Order: sequence, then C-alpha cells, then structure tokens
Amino acid sequence: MTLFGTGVLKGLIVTLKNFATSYFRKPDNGGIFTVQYPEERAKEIESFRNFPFLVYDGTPEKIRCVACGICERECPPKCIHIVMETEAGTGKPAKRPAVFEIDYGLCMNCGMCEDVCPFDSIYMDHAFEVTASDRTQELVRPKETLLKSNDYFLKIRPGTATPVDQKRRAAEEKKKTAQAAATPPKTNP
Amino acid sequence: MINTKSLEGSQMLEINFGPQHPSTHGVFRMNVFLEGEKICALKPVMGYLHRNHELIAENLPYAAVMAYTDRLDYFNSMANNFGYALAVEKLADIEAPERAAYLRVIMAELARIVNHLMLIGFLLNDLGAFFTPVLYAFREREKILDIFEEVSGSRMMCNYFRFGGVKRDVSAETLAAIKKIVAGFPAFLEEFEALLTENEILCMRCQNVGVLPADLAVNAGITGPVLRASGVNYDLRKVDAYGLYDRFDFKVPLGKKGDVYDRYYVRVLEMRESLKILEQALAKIPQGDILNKKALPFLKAPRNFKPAVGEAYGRIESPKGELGYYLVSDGTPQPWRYHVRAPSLINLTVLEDMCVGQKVADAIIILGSIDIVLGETDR
Amino acid sequence: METLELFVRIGIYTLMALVLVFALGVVTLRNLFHCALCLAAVLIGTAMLYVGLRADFLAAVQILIYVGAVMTLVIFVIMLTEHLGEKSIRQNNRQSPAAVISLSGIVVLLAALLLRTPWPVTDKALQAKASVMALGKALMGTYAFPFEVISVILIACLIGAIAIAKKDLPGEDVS
Amino acid sequence: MKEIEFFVDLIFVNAKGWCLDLLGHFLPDWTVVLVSIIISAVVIMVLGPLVMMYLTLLERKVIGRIQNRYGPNRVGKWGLLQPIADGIKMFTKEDIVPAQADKIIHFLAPVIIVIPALMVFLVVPFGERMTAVNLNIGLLYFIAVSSITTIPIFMGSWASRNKYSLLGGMRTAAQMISYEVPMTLSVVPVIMMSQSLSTNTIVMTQAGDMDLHWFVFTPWGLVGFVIFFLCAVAECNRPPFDLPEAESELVAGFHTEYSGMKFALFYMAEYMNAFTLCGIATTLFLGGWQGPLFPSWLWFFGKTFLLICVMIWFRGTFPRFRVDQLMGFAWKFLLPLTLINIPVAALWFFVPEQLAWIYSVPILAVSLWGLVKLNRSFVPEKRIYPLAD
Repeated sequence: MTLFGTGVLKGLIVTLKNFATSYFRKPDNGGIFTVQYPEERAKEIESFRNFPFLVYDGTPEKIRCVACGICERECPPKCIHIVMETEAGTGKPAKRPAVFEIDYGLCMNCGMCEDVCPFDSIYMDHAFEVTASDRTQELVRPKETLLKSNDYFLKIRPGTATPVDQKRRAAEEKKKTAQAAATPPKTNP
Repeated sequence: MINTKSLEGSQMLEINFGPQHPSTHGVFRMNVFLEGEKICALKPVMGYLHRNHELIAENLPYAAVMAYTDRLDYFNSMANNFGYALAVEKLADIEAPERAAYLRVIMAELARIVNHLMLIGFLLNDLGAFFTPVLYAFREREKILDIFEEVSGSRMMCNYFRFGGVKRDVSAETLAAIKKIVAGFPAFLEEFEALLTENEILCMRCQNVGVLPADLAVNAGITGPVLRASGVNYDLRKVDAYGLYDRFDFKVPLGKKGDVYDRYYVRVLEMRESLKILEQALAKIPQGDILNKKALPFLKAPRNFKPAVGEAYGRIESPKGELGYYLVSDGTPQPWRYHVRAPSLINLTVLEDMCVGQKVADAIIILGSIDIVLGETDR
Repeated sequence: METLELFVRIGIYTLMALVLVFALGVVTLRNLFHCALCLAAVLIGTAMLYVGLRADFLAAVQILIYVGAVMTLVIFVIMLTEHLGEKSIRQNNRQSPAAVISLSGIVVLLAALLLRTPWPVTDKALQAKASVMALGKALMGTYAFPFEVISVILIACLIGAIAIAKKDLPGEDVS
Repeated sequence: MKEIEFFVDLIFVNAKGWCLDLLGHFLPDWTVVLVSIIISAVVIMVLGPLVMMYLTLLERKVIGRIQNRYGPNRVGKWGLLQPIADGIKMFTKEDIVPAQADKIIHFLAPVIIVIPALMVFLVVPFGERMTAVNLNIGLLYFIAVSSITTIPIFMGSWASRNKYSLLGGMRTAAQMISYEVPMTLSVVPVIMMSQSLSTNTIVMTQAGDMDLHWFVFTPWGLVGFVIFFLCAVAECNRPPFDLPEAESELVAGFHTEYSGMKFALFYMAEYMNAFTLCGIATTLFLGGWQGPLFPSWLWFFGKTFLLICVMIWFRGTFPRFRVDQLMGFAWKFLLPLTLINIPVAALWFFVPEQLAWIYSVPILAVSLWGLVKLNRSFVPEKRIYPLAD
C-alpha cells in the first residue's frame, strides 16, 4: 500500500525538477523550448510550404508562367485569378499573364497549384510574415509581389529547385539541338 | 436577463456553457440546467463551426478533397488523410506500395501520439491545472510536428497522403529523427505519469465520474478510446487490419469502469502501444516506390481521375474513434456523394447520459475526456 | 494632545451618525440585498465604536462572528432564495401609521428609562483592563456553567441542522 | 559587530524615529503623533500594492520556469518593468459595466475588497519592532478582518448579474466559511504555547537559543503549520482550491464581469491576502523574524516569500478540487486533525520535552492514518488494465 499523498508529492517533484532543469538543459532535453521569435527563429525546414509565389528566370520579364490557367482551375478554394496578356498589335494571346492575383486571405496553403503546374512556375514560399491591415486590398497579391527569382527559389528549396533547373536546362539543350537540327545546315558551295 | 426556468416542475438555474467559454474546446455550447451545482439536464448544441465540408467536397475533384480533410480534426490531419485515401483507393482499386504503406502507418501512429498528448494536456486544463501538463505535452508534440513539417511541408494541415501512396519520400535522416523521438518518448511518458497518474487530486476528480456503461456505449455507437475504456475490445486496427496493421505486434488496452480516469489511462497505454508499432515499423521499413504507378498520372491532372460508378466506405481507427469516409462515384471527376462519419460527433451523443447527476465541474472534464474537435463534429 | 482628542471625538460622532444612517437603510431600502449590506455596515460600524470604547476583543469578535459568519450566511440565504435578490420588497403597508404610533411610544418609554438610570463611572471600571486573559479566566472560571450550557445548545443546533440536511439525500428515498 | 547587526536590524525603525525627531523640533506634539501614523500608513499602502505587483511577476516567472518557458522577459531587464506595464494597461482599459448590473455595488465591491486586505498588514510583524500596531489581540484582529473579505466578493458576484459570477460567489462563501474553521483552530495551539494573541509576543516566544525555537519544529507545530498553510491557500482562492475563480468551469468566477482597474483591484486584494497569510503563517509557526545571522526583516521576508513560492509551485502542479471534495477535505479531514492537535499541544505544555515527543508523534501519526482510512473516497483506487489482442 502506498502512502496517501505520495502521488501529490511525486507531482511536486516533477515540477520542481523541471523548474531546475529549465536553467541548464538543452531545449530538446527538457530545457526551455520556446523560441524568442523576432530575435531567434525556428530552424527553417526546406519542405515548409506557405503561400505560393511565381518563379522568373533572371529578370522579372522572363516569367515562366504561360497563363495556362490550370492552377486557377485546380485550386480548391479558388483563390487564383489569371488573365492572359494579348499581343499589342495582333490581339493574339501572348502566353504571358497580364493579371495574376492570389488572394492570400483565401489560400489554404494546400500546394495543389505546385503539384499541377506543368511549367514549373508556381511554388510554395517560405515567407510567413504576410500580415496586412486590410483583407480585401492588401491580401490580394498582384503579380508584381508574387514574382520571385529562381535564385531565391534555389536558396529556399534547393532540393526541389535543383532537379527542376536540371530538367529545364536539359529541355532547353534539347530544344536548341532540335532547332539546330531543324535549320538546314549551310551547304558548302 | 437572468431567470430560472422551471424544468420538470422544479426551479433550476439554466446556464449556457459556451459558445464563448474557456473550456468547451472550440465553439460548442452546453445548455445546462443546474440545481445548486448538480446537473439535472444537459443539451449539447453544435453547429457553430459548420463549414459545409461535405458539399464542398462534392464539387471538387477527388484529389483536392484531401486538403480539406486536414481541416476536419485539425489535431491529427495525418489520420484524416489516411481514412480518405483508403476510401478512394477502395473505390478506384489502387494499392499503396510497401514503403508508402509503412510511411502511412508511421505517420498515423505519430498523429495518434500527438492527439493523445494534446487530449491529456487539455483534459488536465479542464481539471484546473494551470497549463503545466499542456506545456509538457507541447514540448514533445513540437518534436513530432517538426517531423510532420519535414515530410509534408506543414505542421498541422499535412495533406501528405495521396491515392496509392504518399506525397513525398522520407529521407534516412528523418527516419533516424523519428527513431530518436520514439526512443526518447518513454522517458517523457514516465515523467508525465509521475506528474499525473497517481496524483490524489486527479484520482479524486476522475475516478467514478462520468461512467459510461459498456452496453450503452455499444448501443450508442461509441468508438475509439472512449469505448475501450468501458471495456469493449474493439479496435479497427485489429478488426479491419487495414494498411499493414496485421503485421505488427501490439495490444489493445482496455478499461473496466468506463469513467474519466479509465479514459485518461487507456490513452496513456495506447501511446505506449503506438510506440511499439512505431519501433517495429521503423525497423522493417523497406526501400521502394512511394506511389502506385496507376496513380502517377493523376498527380498532374486531378480531373482525369474518374473512378468507375460505385461506392466505397473507407474507415480507420483515428485517435478519436472510427473515422469513416463514404464515397459514391458516378463516373465524373467529382464524388457524387461524400459523407464523413465523424467519431467526435457520435461520441458526443452520450454526453448527457454521462453528465446528469454530476457536478458542473464534472461536466467539463467529461466533455474533455470524450475528446472532441469541433472541426470534425460540425464539419 | 487636546486637538488629537477632539479629532477622535469628531470621528466617533461621525461614526455614530453613519451607523444610524445605515441602520435606517436596513429598514427602508427596498432591495433585500442592499438591506443586508447595510446591516453588515451597521455591524462593522458598531465594532468600530467598540474600538473607540477600548473594547478591542469585543470588536474583533463582533466582526468575526457577525460580519464574517452571520452576515455571510444571511446574504447566502438571500441569494439562494430570492433569485439574485432581484425582487424589491414593499417596506410599508396599511398598518404603518399604527406601527409608528406604538413604536414612538416605546421609544419615549425607553429613552425615559435610559436617561433616568444612573450609569456610575467608577474609578475601578476605568482602570480595569479588559485583557484577553481576564476574559478567558472569567469564561472558564466564574461563568463556566453558562458557557457550557451555551455550547450544549450549539451542539443541539448542529445536530438539528444535520438531521434536516440529511433528509434530502437521494439515497434515503421514502417509499 | 553586535552593534552593526543591531543597527541593520532596526534600520527602518530608526529611520522613522529620525524623521519624527526632525519634525518634533518645529511642529506641535499632536501632529507628530499624526505624522507617525501617516508614515506607517503610507508605508503599508505602498508596500501592499508593490508586493502585489512583484508577486504577479514572480508567479509568472516561476510558473514559466516550471513549464519550461521564460516567463515575461521583454519589458525591462528580466521583465522587471512588466508589472508597471500591466498597471498602465489596466488603467487605460475600458471599464465595462453590464447593463443589468447594480451599478453602485458593482463599483463598491472591488474598492471594499482592498480595505481588509490592507488592514491586516497592521499586525504583521515585519521585523524586530516593525509591527505597525502592536495590538494585544493581533491574531484575532487578523482573523476577524480577513473574514470580511467574503462580503465584497458577494457584492461583486451579486451585482454583476451573471450566472457564472453567482456560482463563483456561492462557492466563495462556502469555501471561506469552511476553511476559516480549521484555520482558526490550527492557530489555537500557538496561542496556548505563547499565552498571547499578540503577534509580537508570539514571535518573541519562538526565540530560544540560536533564534531557532520555531513552533514548526514540534510535532503539533508541524501539523498545525501544514493545516494552516493549506487553509491559507484555500482562503486566498489559489490552486488547488481556486474554485471561486475556476477558469475552466466558471470563466472567472466572481470577477467575470469586471475589467480594467476594478479587475486589478480584485487581483490586488487576492495577492495581498496571499502575502499576509504567508506572513502570518511565518509569524505563527516559522518563528517570524527570528533567525540567526541575518537582520530580522530579511528573515521575515525570506520565509514569507518561500511560502509564497510554495503556493506558486502548487499552482504549477495541481489540478483543482471539486466543490464537494473541497468541503469534505475541510470538514472531514482538516477539522478533526486540528481538534486532535489541540489536546496534543496542551499536553506538550505540561510534559517534559522528550516524553512529549514520544507520545505526540504516534498520536498524530495514528490519527492521520485513521482519518485517511475513514475518508476512503480520497484514496485513489488501484486499477489494472488488461491488454487485449
């Protein structure tokens, strides 16, 4: 038979121990596990996904997105809005988005757009400090704020970006050689 | 504003616990009739968090629904994903490859540990402890959530499962990290139990409070730890042996009385069993594909996934009970009918039976011990 | 020092006035809970008057018993029975003129009696220190018998209360 | 050496003396008496809130560490300015009064609750010759004044017109009345031993050699101390006896409908009560300001804060009792134990010390064991959980 009151004392000892260990133990070993946020930051995990962003190569003009609208259609909460640009003279579709907006207030960070995009142009970002004071204006992000360079993409998610880059380079090489093959070689007279 | 209503002829105090109340676990309301501190009648009122989950799902391709199932029981999205993936796989006759199946079990069991930890923490808060058990639970949960973030990209809304597999393969380092967590967890459980299990105040408060007799539990369709605490041996991991659960050696802990204390302790023991499963799974996990070849094309084009006309019911032993997904396909990319059997909702039906005759303080802990998440209850 | 004594005197008279005002409140206020609070104030004021008369022990006991226990019980009962004390009660009825007449008669009678009675202030009484020890000795020695009788009454009350409370237990159902 | 020690001991007393001497030169006699009262009053008025402010910080820090957090550490070094920031916040917050509330009583309740909390400071002996008023009924005064606290709590709970407040108020009344009984009775042995109700005399009788003749080092003193401390925890509504506020059940109990400074006053009273109760526990059982080497006021504050830390430790560890168990604990467990404790202490007075040890320890142990046996509902059931396949 255990003495009445031992359970209570055991509990007191546990909390006393934790009080003491909080001064010298490491966080993963029973020490203080809170992170002092603005000064310290939690370890950034590569696969972390927050809101989507658009990738461009080199300069913002060279945008990968061709405004095909697949992400717009597949987005479960329908937070993407795309309008394709038309060529100034001809009025033909220019395979470039004139408008590309994502409503961050609506987006649920599921990553569907990233999965379905056939042109490797939309990916999930790491940036999570996206507060806004207005729900309808500031949280609807236009193309300009969504665009981020490929270098940034390589920096935050090297594991995803490097194979994509290799694939794209290989495709470009292939295209070049195909072009080279297609143009008839100059025949020597 | 304040009035006493007469109920069954006697004068009683009617109190609304919630929807704005610190311990109704979200936006839940209990309409309680009190005589002094004793509860004479109790009506649960729900629906404050209704988000039209089922109708949204019926208008989306099958793959897109996965992200919404995360939001059902937001403490263990991995288990929700598992159930939905099983249902769709049954409908379309796809099987997950071996490695993916192992990963699914690992994630589901980690989710179970997270869920039980949170439940016990918040139950203790309902009992009046000042956040200490919750924060100890958070300390350990944090480590598991880090794993979830590493494999799926998100800590709570994982969206990790796919039909015929999982979203992303798990690296050897991550597996090693899981192994480390599993190895270190028993020590934490010891500490946690030293703080709680034998505490006289906790025993006084929990033992013989909110007793749920086994026959009532079975008749009301209660599942999960609440049912097992009443002494009924019913665990879908054993009954259905879905996934790979028939390959692992684990036991089902059972309670006797079916009171709050049993419900608390059965969950502690379940965490220990989960650790056993995790150890075995981590030891045996093979190399290989993580996605069935049949399902691969649908990743890029979810709308091409059109299962044949038919119906399927996939169910798993979620940490809260039997979580079932019922799907009817009419051959289009969207399900024709989609229904969730939410354990939180069905376990809540016996709340009044357990509470009547107890004190106000007991109603709060009984509600806490059922383990409801309003996202799942209201959908 | 005389100035100080004047202050004390002023203080005591103010206190007396306040006690009277609160006492008036007890019988005239329409809300039962307010009446009870006024009564508590009267009791505290009386205790303070005792302090002014250098009867510290009596003051402390007055507060402990009347304010700490009896008033708490009274308020408790009001809250239990009157549904948050919302009901306001009528403080007068048709019999009030008659009551005023008879009461004023009693007041006149009492006042006459009080004024006629000599209140001898002896040197012995002024010098006697009402110390706790003396009180204790008196209670345990000279007045031991009445003291014990009161305790017997209290025990009888306790047993009676238990007997009344016990009836409502659900276990002992009358067939 | 001795002189320096004596000087440090009486530093505050002497400071006041110098002030009065200085004023005595150019002021009439009667004002000096008034000034003396005013100085004591101001010191107490400042000490009370100051103690309360830093107790909140201490509590948050200690509980933070218990829970493996830092606790407040942003405002000032180690969060030392946090109480001031809280105070500013409380002052600037909107004061919300429910539409149906009884406005006057709703306003009066938090004001009145602070008065007894401050008044009890009068008889707490903070150090040698540092009792504000050396009443010969000090202890009785303390118990009487602190029993008033129930009424403002009632006023607050009634005037709010909120059912949670009402339930909280009911619980407070029941709890305070119940715990006052064993608390008062647990003090009786101390009064018998020191043959006085004056707090100063009680401390004096605990001097002995090395200033360590504390009552807590006797069996009846230990039992009395534990009971008194548990009752003190219950009296100031702190966990595990915090039913009147029971956050998870009654939102905030009797002060559910209070905000801003009114809420802060309730809070202030609670913390000041915790401080004074710990101070009185120190005075009665832990030898008050008695102790070797250090100055008397340091001993007093050290012991008091140690007891307060234990209260905080309780808060960081325990779940809450239920209403009926709380009452049962007071009436069925603490009360009989105090009643047994009184004759044990009385016998101690007449019997030589060695013999007294020999009989009193077994008596108390057996009665403790018997009470546990009689209160079977307090003892946890042992359960075995089958593991099915």
